Amino acid sequence: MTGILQALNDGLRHSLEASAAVYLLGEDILDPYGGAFKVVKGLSSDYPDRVITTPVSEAGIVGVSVGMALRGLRPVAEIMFGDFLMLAADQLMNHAAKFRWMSNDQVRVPIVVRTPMGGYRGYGPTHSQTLEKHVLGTAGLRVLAANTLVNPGTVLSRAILEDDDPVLFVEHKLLYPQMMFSAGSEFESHQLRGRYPWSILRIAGAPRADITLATYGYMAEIGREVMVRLAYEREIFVEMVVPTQLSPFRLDPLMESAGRTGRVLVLEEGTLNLGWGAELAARLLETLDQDIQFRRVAARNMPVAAAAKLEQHVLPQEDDIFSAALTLMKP
Amino acid sequence: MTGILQALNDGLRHSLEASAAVYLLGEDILDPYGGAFKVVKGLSSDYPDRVITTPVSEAGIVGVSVGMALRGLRPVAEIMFGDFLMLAADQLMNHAAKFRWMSNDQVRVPIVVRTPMGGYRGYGPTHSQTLEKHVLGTAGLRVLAANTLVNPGTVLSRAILEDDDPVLFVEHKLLYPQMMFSAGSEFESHQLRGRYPWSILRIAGAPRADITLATYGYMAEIGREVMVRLAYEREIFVEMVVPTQLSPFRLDPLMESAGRTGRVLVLEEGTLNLGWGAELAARLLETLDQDIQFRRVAARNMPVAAAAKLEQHVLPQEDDIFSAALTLMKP
Amino acid sequence: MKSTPADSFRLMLQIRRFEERVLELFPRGLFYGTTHTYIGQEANAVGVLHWLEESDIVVSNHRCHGHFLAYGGSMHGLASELMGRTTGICAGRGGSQHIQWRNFYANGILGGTVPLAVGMALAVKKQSQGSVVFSFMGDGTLGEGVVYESLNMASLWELPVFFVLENNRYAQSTPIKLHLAGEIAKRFEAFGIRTMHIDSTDVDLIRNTSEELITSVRKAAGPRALIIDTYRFAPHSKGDDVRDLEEIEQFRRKDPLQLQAAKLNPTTVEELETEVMEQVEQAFSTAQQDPVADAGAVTAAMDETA
Amino acid sequence: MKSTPADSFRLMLQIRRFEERVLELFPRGLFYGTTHTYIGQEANAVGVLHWLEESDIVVSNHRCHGHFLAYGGSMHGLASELMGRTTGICAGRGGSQHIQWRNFYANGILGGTVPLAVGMALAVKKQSQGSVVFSFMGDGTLGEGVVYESLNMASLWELPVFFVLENNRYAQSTPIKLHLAGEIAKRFEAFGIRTMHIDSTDVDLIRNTSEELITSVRKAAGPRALIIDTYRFAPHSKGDDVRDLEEIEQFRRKDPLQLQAAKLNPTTVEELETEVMEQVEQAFSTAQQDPVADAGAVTAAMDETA
Ligand SMILES: Cc1ncc(C[n+]2csc(CCOP(=O)(O)OP(=O)(O)O)c2C)c(N)n1
Ligand SMILES: Cc1ncc(C[n+]2csc(CCOP(=O)(O)OP(=O)(O)O)c2C)c(N)n1
Ligand SMILES: [Mg+2]
Ligand SMILES: [Mg+2]
Repeated sequence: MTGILQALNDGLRHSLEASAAVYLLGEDILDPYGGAFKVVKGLSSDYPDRVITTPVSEAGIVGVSVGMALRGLRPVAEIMFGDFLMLAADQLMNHAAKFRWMSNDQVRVPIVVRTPMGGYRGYGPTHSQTLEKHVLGTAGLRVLAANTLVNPGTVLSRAILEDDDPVLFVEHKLLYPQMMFSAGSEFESHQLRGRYPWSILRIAGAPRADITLATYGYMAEIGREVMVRLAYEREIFVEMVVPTQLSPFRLDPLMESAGRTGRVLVLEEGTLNLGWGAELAARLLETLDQDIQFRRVAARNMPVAAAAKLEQHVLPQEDDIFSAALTLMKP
Repeated sequence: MTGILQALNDGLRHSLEASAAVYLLGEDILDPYGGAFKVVKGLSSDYPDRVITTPVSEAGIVGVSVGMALRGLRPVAEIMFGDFLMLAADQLMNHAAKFRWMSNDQVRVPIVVRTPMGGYRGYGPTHSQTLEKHVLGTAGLRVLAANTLVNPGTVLSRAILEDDDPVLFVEHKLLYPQMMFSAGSEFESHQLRGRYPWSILRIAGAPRADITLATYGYMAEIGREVMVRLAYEREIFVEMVVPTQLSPFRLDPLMESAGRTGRVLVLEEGTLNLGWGAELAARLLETLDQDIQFRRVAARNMPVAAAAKLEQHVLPQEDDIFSAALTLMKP
Repeated sequence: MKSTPADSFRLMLQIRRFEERVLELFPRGLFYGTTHTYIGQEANAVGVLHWLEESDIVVSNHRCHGHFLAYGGSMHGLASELMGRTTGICAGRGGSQHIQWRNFYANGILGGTVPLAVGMALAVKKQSQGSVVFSFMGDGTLGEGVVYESLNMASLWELPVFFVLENNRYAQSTPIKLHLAGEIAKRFEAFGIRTMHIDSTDVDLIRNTSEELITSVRKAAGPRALIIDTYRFAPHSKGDDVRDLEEIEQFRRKDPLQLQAAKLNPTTVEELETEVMEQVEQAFSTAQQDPVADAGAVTAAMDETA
Repeated sequence: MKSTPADSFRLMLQIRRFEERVLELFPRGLFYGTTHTYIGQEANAVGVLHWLEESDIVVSNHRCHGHFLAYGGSMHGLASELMGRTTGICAGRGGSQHIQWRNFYANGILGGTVPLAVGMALAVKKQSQGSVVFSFMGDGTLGEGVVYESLNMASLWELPVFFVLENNRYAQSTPIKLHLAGEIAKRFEAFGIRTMHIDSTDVDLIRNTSEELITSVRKAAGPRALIIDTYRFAPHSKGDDVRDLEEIEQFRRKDPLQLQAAKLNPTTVEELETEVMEQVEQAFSTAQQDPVADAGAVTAAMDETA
């Protein structure tokens, strides 16, 4: 079984190996340190010319990457914490995402910006956020989120090697120590093909699902726990539908699942308002004729506190999801 | 009749007059130039010590404003074009919006950041955007949008003088030359009280509305035109519901209207995906029991082109809204 | 040396007449949007880009027409872009501030293009291409933080980038004394970047001064910067000028075109005037007859498939 | 002069023992999250903040414990904050990097606090308050663009801000030669800010060197900067140290506490050790018994009414 940290590291290594155009940039990414979360560990030793440690300059790092990409390279930038992404927001939105289209398709910007979002670690208000919702829906920028259901190393190397558009690749601090999911006897797992595959997870041998659980990234780990509890404690069967690509929004598998179950539970770690699931709601309302029960579980509308119990209060917990599912089942 | 530019200028002047704590900061805001869009014209002559022209440093301007606010002042920062807001995104999200809560409410950050969004002027991809959707749903940050239905000068001066939380105040380049709306004989207009009032607009003497038009800011101008066309050409009656506050999301008047009409048409100038209206969709799905027909009209998922016809293709037009309304009415 | 004094004059004149035409046509509704003309600053781009080699890269800013024409861009392509024609360099998508052609790039976000230039220089260095990246910016752009992030990396990694700082003494309406503290040259030197500073509108002097700096950059000696004190004669964009008329008049006495014309035979000057006026006419009239860019050729901002 | 050499020693010792306690308790699970200790750099905050007056303001960063204690913050309040107790300075909301108390402010976004400090200095100046704003940052933070936007405004507007650049020669794991080009002092001087640079861990020297600079700031002469070459003895945060052991050892020979202890009577040193150890014990044991911060006292991030 592969761990996620290793899978990501493998994905980067594979990319460096496969193409001389691939470069890694980021703060503190040289060995022996190997990056704050060790995702790039070992790579600077093996590719010293193509792993470039940078000053503490998030906007600059992304801007430099865009420049490299415009000149034929395929840079991968690491932003140490997702919380710092907003420092590079202008570079992402007004440069990376625009050059292709505004140049009348004369150029491409194949960069990947990797960054770990997320809390549950007590790092406090500026080191625990889930901020990707703020860049979703940007024309010209793809946003992916790693999860354990689809090898994130494979996804990452596809984004690096095959995708000619800029990609924000969202990781999660708590994903790193996880193992790749294997369905075992408890689950049935199903992947939809594509460069950035979807996963659909069901309890093995379960009847038709009652609820569609729409979630992504690390939240799928929590979602999985709750699926089991709901099945065994309440005989409520959940179908968890997990995209790898968050933006552009291509939500067909979710719409289909929602059509089957009639109930949608969205789970997100960011604050609730105008999160990824809101676009799902809009699409459901726009396109489905049938009645849909819909609930969201997400962070409370406040910063992520440092203290354990407070952080717990702010971020979504298993119990919140469990009760939301029960509410959804009420006639 | 007051023009919007004048109303905003009056609101700033009133604020400067009312409180010695009020300061204006921004690029090129001194007389005789008076700011790129002239909103601050005349104020530096009358309040030379409190109108401070800055270097071209958007992040710095917002950061300096946060610092001033933390020390008891009430700064108002102008970002010349809304397109440049992302340069200050970190200051808005990780500083302005967080200090109050993360200090355990020991401090407040009463800043107002004003900026004109919007296209229809041929300014091209980096000077025509509607980017506020990217900061909506930020805990601790209020986002307001000026419109002609509620005196934007009054709203602005309330934000400056009365609001102790950080406010992003969204203007629009095409709003400046508009006149304050007056209902005349054609419309019935209705305001909901509050610091940041809602407006509800109906065609005078119209029967029960068929459609709720949910929109804000400059789009309400276009919405109004379409209301008239729909009423006179098709006898379709629209109730336009316009919030001044976009975030935090307090959508009750919209939910009520939607409950009455059963049909919601969202109109936004930004790109469609995960725009303001998506949160409305989520709330509708979460809370309304009845069947709702829902459509959104927004910019296409691409940058705003410079060329007139291309820009027109990208940005929402009257006809798009008109046809969306017709679609909504289909049984 | 590629060009004679007459060549430089011709190029400056092309820029000048082109830009004058733009300002003249704007009120007539032939364009849409806005523009920032290069009138008065022609000697900078023409002088510096004299040393341009085929594989070199130019990263420009909002005031890009002059850079573009000096780079070798076509007047017709630019005129079409401004008029929103399908024949525009970016088929009307970009407009005045957002142009891209061969190794020429511009964007309307001040400062935002400077890290791009540094990244391009990194690509050049890593691929051992020996090209020089020319990065143009104005005095006002020194307000943007990302510029310093870029200078640091350029110097730290000894990248082949040549920073050209056109100090026209204003950021939009704001005189330099109200937006810039300290000395411009030191802003670059603080990052270990060798910098020269000249106050001149003489294209030959600018060309000669930049030669040695550009040669060092090309020899992989790391970044260099040239600060050129200059002046724009026209408004910041269209009609928004609040500068002192006497000040403008004074600087007009150092008009780079007049300086250069004085070095030439008056008949040559006259001939060049005629030649260039025709070219400009031709560019705009052709552009005006070109098809208007419309939704027909619109593509997606990206590959949307998942 | 407010303090004796023994006072400075005591304060440095408080910081040292407090921080050692933090590092010791971390693996025992008493805290949650992360921390950045000030061990080795104590002389900076203690030396510089010697000149602190009541209405002065301190703007700190991720490595804020030492600044906070030197500012006069309580060990108990800080220990409680780190342990997530209701008695924490911010009742557990902020944690190690985000503390706020009286005129002391910190945030965990590198560089982001520098414009805040400048804005505070602008408020001071406009309100004629005569206070000094102390703005602390590290060498690595010079990578952030907003720092330069801030230096420019501070200098342009002649604001009463004193920049203290603690150069501990590393940004996290990255040695300065890999993250910084040119010279640190010039980064400030480029903006017309008078700057001094010392390489010392002697608290008395730091105090004396900063006196004149701070006095000028207080006299409204505009911003000043002091660069202090220093070293941290402990890891960047908890266990993440990849520096050369010999290098650490070498710098340990210039331990500011030892330097200062050598100036004191050994009995005084011993007495102070006992006194401080007790204070630290007390702070942590009280904190540990304080109520755990939970959802009970949670308020909204803002007034949500429309
Ligand atoms: C990020 C950003 N902020 C502000 C502007 C608006 N703006 C356009 S040009 C300009 C002044 C630029 O001054 P300078 O860099 O000296 O160039 P110049 O116009 O003098 O050539 C400003 C403020 C912008 N385009 N981008
Ligand atoms: C904007 C931002 N980028 C990156 C980080 C992660 N980070 C925390 S401390 C640090 C190194 C800071 O170096 P320096 O400024 O020299 O301070 P020191 O830690 O040495 O005291 C980094 C990169 C951060 N907190 N904020
Ligand atoms: Mg200028
Ligand atoms: Mg350091």
